[in-house]
Amino acid sequence: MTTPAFPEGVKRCGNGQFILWLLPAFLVLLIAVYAMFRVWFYGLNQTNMNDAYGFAIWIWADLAVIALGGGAFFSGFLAYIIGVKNVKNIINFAVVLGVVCYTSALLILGLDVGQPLRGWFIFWHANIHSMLTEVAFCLTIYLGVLIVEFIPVILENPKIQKNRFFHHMAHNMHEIMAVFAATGVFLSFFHQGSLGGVPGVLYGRPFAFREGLFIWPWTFFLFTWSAAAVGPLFTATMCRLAEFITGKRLVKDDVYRLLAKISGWMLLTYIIAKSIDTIYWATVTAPARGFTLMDFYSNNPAYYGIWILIAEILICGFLPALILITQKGRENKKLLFGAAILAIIGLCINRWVMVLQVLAAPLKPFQEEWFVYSPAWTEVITTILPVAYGIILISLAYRFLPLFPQERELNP
Amino acid sequence: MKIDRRCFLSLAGGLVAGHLLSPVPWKVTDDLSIWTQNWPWTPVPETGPVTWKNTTCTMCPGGCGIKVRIIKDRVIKIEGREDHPVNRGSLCPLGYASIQYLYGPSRVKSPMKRIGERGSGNYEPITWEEAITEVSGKLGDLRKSGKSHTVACISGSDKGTIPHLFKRFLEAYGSPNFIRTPSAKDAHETAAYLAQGKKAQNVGFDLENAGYIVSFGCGLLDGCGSPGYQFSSYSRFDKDHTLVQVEPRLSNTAAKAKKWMPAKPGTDGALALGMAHVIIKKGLYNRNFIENHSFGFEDWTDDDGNIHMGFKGLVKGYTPSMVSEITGLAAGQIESLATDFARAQHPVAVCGYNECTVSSDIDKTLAVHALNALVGNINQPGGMIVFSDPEYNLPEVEKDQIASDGTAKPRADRAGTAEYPQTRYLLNMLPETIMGANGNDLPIEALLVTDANPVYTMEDNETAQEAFARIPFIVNFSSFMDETAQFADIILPDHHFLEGFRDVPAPDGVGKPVTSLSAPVVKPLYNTRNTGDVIISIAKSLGGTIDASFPWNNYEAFLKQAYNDQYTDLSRSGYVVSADKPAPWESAFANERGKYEFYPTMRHTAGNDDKSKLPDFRQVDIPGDKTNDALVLIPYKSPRIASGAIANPPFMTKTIDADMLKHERLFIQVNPETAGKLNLKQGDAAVVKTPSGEATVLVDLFEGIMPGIIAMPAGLGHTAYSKFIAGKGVNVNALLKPVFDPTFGLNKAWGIRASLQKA
Amino acid sequence: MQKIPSHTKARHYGMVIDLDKCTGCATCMVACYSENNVSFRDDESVKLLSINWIQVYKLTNGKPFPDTEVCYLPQPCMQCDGKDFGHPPCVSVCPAVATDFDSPTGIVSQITTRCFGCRYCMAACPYHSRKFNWWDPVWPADMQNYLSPDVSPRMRGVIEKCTFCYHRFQQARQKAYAEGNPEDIGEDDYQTACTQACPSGAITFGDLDDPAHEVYKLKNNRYAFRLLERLGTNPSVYYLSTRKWVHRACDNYLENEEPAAFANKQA
Amino acid sequence: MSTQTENTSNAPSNEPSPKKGATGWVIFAFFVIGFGFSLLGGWVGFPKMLYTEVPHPIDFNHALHMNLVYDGCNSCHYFREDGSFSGSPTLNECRDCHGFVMGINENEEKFVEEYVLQDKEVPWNIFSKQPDCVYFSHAPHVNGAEMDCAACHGDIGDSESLRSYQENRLTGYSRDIWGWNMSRLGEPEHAPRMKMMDCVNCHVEETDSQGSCFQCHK
Repeated sequence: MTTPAFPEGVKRCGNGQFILWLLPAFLVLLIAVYAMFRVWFYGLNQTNMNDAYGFAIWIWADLAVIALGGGAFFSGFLAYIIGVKNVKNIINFAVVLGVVCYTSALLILGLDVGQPLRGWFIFWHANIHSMLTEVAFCLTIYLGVLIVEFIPVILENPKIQKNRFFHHMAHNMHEIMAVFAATGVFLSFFHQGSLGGVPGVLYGRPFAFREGLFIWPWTFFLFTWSAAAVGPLFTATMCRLAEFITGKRLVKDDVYRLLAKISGWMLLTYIIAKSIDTIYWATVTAPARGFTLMDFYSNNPAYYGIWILIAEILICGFLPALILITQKGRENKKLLFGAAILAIIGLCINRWVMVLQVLAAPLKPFQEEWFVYSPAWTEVITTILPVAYGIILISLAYRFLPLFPQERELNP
Repeated sequence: MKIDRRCFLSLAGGLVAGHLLSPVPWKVTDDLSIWTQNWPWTPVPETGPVTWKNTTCTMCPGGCGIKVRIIKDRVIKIEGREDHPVNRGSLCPLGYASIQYLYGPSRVKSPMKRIGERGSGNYEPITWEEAITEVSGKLGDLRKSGKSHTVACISGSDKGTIPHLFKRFLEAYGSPNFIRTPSAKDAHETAAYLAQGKKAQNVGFDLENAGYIVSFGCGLLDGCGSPGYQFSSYSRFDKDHTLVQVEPRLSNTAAKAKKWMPAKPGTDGALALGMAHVIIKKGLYNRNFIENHSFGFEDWTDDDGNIHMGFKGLVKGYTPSMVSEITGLAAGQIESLATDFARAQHPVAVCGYNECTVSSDIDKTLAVHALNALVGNINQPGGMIVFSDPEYNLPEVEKDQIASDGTAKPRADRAGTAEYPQTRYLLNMLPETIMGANGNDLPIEALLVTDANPVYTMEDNETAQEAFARIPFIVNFSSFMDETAQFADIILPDHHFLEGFRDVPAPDGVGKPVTSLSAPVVKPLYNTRNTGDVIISIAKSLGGTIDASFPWNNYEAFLKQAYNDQYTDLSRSGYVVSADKPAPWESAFANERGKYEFYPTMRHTAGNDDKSKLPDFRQVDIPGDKTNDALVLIPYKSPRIASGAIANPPFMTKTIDADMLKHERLFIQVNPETAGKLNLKQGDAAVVKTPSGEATVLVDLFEGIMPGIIAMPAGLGHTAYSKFIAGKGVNVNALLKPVFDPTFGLNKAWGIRASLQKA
Repeated sequence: MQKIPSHTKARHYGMVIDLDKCTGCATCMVACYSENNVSFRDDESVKLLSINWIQVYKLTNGKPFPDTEVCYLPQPCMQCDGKDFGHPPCVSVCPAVATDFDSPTGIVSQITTRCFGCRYCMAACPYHSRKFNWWDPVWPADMQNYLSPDVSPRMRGVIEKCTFCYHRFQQARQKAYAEGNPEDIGEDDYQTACTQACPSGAITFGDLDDPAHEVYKLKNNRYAFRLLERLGTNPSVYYLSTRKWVHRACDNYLENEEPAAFANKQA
Repeated sequence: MSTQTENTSNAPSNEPSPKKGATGWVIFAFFVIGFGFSLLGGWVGFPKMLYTEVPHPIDFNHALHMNLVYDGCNSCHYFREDGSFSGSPTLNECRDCHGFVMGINENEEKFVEEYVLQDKEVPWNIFSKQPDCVYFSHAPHVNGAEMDCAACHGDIGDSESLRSYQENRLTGYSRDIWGWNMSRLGEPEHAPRMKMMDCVNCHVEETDSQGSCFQCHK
């Protein structure tokens, strides 16, 4: 008689097992929330940041998480605007992942300001020239869009579907989803770019500074492009991870291959552009300010060596791109996901370098020392928070919502 | 009518919608942000009418004029006074930061009586009446038992009316033991006495008019002497001015000097003699002065017909090549330095006043004075100026029998005794004397401490502390809870200098006889009293001739009488300059011959030959074992660290560089070459060991220090005051040990042998 | 950058610091703390957590004893004009207009009550002139009594920095208004606390565009240079030194490049 | 997650259960009740909660004093030599006349006994008190722009009694700063309100520029 809570025709584990699975994540979440409140209550002295490292691991986490969450916008773009039908099989999952990433990013941003109660000044007293303002606006609005995209998925829960109002609402929202997706794509192109603009406009920081097009530094376009390239790969990888954990097949392999192919070509074009950008910067932009490339990659606490450039561009750029554009690479699941993971690492390195190495490099020749920073536990745990929170939200979504239209077919 | 879930949902919707259309969320958000902009725990400074008042800073013996910005009754800021003859607008960081002492946590807010162990800082507040009764009761008892001479006073200065009151009190009370803490003054006044014949003279250098300054290790720009005076003179230097700095470490002064001459430490005297050699050989000396106003330049015959070697004969042996060997400087460099010096307009050679090394090598000082005499630059514009303290217009002290007997007793510090007849104060000798006596027969039964912090500033600090611990009764007049105050049985806190009167004569090293007045600019914040008033009260309560010797109702009345008709000027403009010009050569020299004696005939010597009277160069054998302690530790002065009786206020500690202090650890400067041999790297923890003690420090590699020498800043390692200075770094005095000159008793040690090992 | 009010004369305040004169005594730092209500903590030895509006750096030529030379470099906020007089690196990045370029004076403002502590400006500033209040300031004992009402004390979580003692300009302007000549603000009427405090007379302050002011002459000195000038920040603080190694230590040069003052000459 | 329970039920029915619920009108009525409650609470109750009436230490009769002094407001509220403005008079200025009780009224008696004789400054409530970060100078406004006192402070000089002072419980500032009207629409009740935008609007009108941040902040 009672309406089932689970999506139609799929199997889910027992409640006990489900709770047990979530327990560690909840534990991490709990500690992270404690750390969050410490930071809010006592202030940013609870972190290891200092006047040289005003931006640190949190900003990196923001940039990385938003770029990876970019899978949502680019899949949306492919599914709703280009009309690549097959992508629809993973779009719901991409949206959930996007919601996780974007809410986490906003939360961390809220944590990262010295005066959280004045945080709304960024909207009310906005400085339209600031990349951060652009980020805040687009991020907030796009999160709104994502939630709108997420709602119909929630509404598809059988229990909610029973309500006629919600049933119709879900139906109608599906109809207009393309409009939202388009809005989201537009916003996303912008804020991914703005995030790239954040370091790119810093003309006082020759390591980050890039020349560009009108008001937009090249990093603006590179960040968008890289997010579009790697975001779907992240979605695919997470989906594969979900398959591994549930022990079920959730999407058909051709979906993975399709995403991999698109991403592969995106990645290839991105990494070529990135290489050109790096070469131009190393031979024109930086020398004009008295720096050579190696000034930024040597004579410092080991971890900022030239290897970082090799890792980012060659090993985590060209290599996965080449794997993904070849059919053989895509056919082999291990190669495909290996390449995807490399690309994800490459993206994270890029975001790390553009925030932390920028601040680590000394500028005044009389201060030869590189600035060293290691995050405090409060920073680390709150950076892990999105993972724990993601596990919980995705598990709940997977359990109660029809995220994968192909699941029933694949697991008869 | 049916009410179901949807009704409640609808109600909630209505509530939310209405809420959003009401001012509540918006106004609360706005007001919350305004709340964060004005957090109740963020202070809001009160506004009011602004006034500026002039007074004089007394944080160090520099005597700088200051102007104080006051809003209502709050002191907001201190700045240098442009129209003051000492500092002419310049002021050091301590002067600026002294405002923090006025309101700071280390103030003693009322008279205190010790209830805990010595040094524990456990005190209970008492009333002034109780405090004065207790002190005068104790002093009265000692006097009655015939022990009046066992009362001593340690003062940071012997200039001005407050030290004068103490001296007067001891005289009426019956004790010879007024002791000034050691400083560069000791050597200068002794040298001036030996060469020029007048006791207790002030020796200053007219840096504002000097054209060529050779500084023998004098921290002119490192905060020594009168920083305001020295900085303001330096600020007026142009390209025609030359400053040459002689010292083994690239100090701030050396960095700013036109030429830095890194002579081996302790060889300054030889360099001065070497310069004299060149000047005499080239005939560049002032003939008028040498021929008409000096004695002992050439060899001379005494009344008994004995021929004595003159100064010229002495320096004959100090050829540039020989001096080069001693100092490590190139012979050519020494020669050109001497030539440039002698040929320059207004050349002056300065030494001493390097607050951190209170070494008082009398030979070196005499040699440097002789250099000034050679070029005829004594009491001349831009030269070495010698002048007396202002004379006070006061009635004679009335003495009863006890007072006469007591003052006639030998001093506890042995100064002025047959042993050390030419020295006035020898605080460094006191610990030894106290430790040597048995418990029933202590040379000091009661000690008064004013403007001094000997428990911190004395070398061989541990012994000094043990000695102070043996003194049964210590009274301290400090405004602040310093190390010595923590040893006291009774603290009778003085006002902060912005709250009370006091005169400031003869600032250290200043080349003109300026006396300034420190006058209150704010009402006393706490239950403190001017030390002058307290001494008068104690004298009054002791009664008899002591009372009769203090016929004033309060300190202000005493001050007015002391300065007599000068007081009006002093209080109106804040300072008086007692003479426009220093004494001319004709009347300057008060010895038998009325001449500057290159051969100090009055010098009381251990040996009997000429060389022991003439300022010959004698290598000081600094403490320590040459083989085990291969390095030499020297203290250095930083303008960012107050190293005298007063510790750093928080603002100054905030300016200390990261290569000087890291949390509670102090950095020791080591030449990279030396460090390489010791296998030490930048930032390594290391243990420095000297015959006096050891400390854990961090290594700072500094190219600007002579290999083999290691240097530590003076003024850290405090244990008292407040958490803003206590427990930071190491007190370098605890690692040093004095070496007493056999004839003068002064400490001659400029450093100490040490070892440095990785911790 | 905002419009200059119709009745206001445009000035361009700047500073020239003679490094050959500076002794590194830190009086400027202390005078600044006192003038601007700068807070302090019991451990100030970690300089990246220590609030200093002007900081004196120690430079060495790196040569071994006895050829070693030391130079001290006091560094306030450079009050950069940035590109086209009005776009300093920090101003355009602030998301909430908490810092702006004050066109009538050329001074970069910092409004701590508007700031919400995102620290983007700190990342943008190559000089580390911007300091963050990691803690709530505390003035122990009765020290609150010395706080000046001219400069508002800051609270935890905001950026603060040197303002060229703007309140002194406000006072000078107020006095000029009271005397009926609002535009009559002379060189002596407005000087920063550090300029006044420098006991060696190493700092000069005034209107860089006014030929009657001392700084106008000094900035055109052959040996005048600016810190990290090649980044294009266009600072309003000039330095003077006749020593080449000091010039080299204050900006980045490729191996074959020479500082401008020494470009055509052996030095 | 290998064990799985069978999802026993079939597809959810598309038809909502035919059970009778509340009618649309009733639901709407609930909405209106909620809406009205919030609206009323927000506009009427909230200001009462947010602001609290702070009594004046003593009442002051401006009109009476204006009749006795020669130079209008300037007699007691004057410019100092450095161009700064004195604000409220201090005891020293009042003492000239009120050195002892003149017996004019209870307020005067209270003033002399509780403040003058005890040498205690009166903690006046300042209607126009701005946050600490605001730098306001009277000189440019009075001397430069030739504004009347009343232009900002209203007709307080003619008042016989001090008007009510309400303090914002969150911010600690006078209600006059925000303006008495909760919506900030329409005319102010007593004197021009003084939030930042109020200053800015006037500056834009009068000088064609809102000015830079530092013009009015410290």
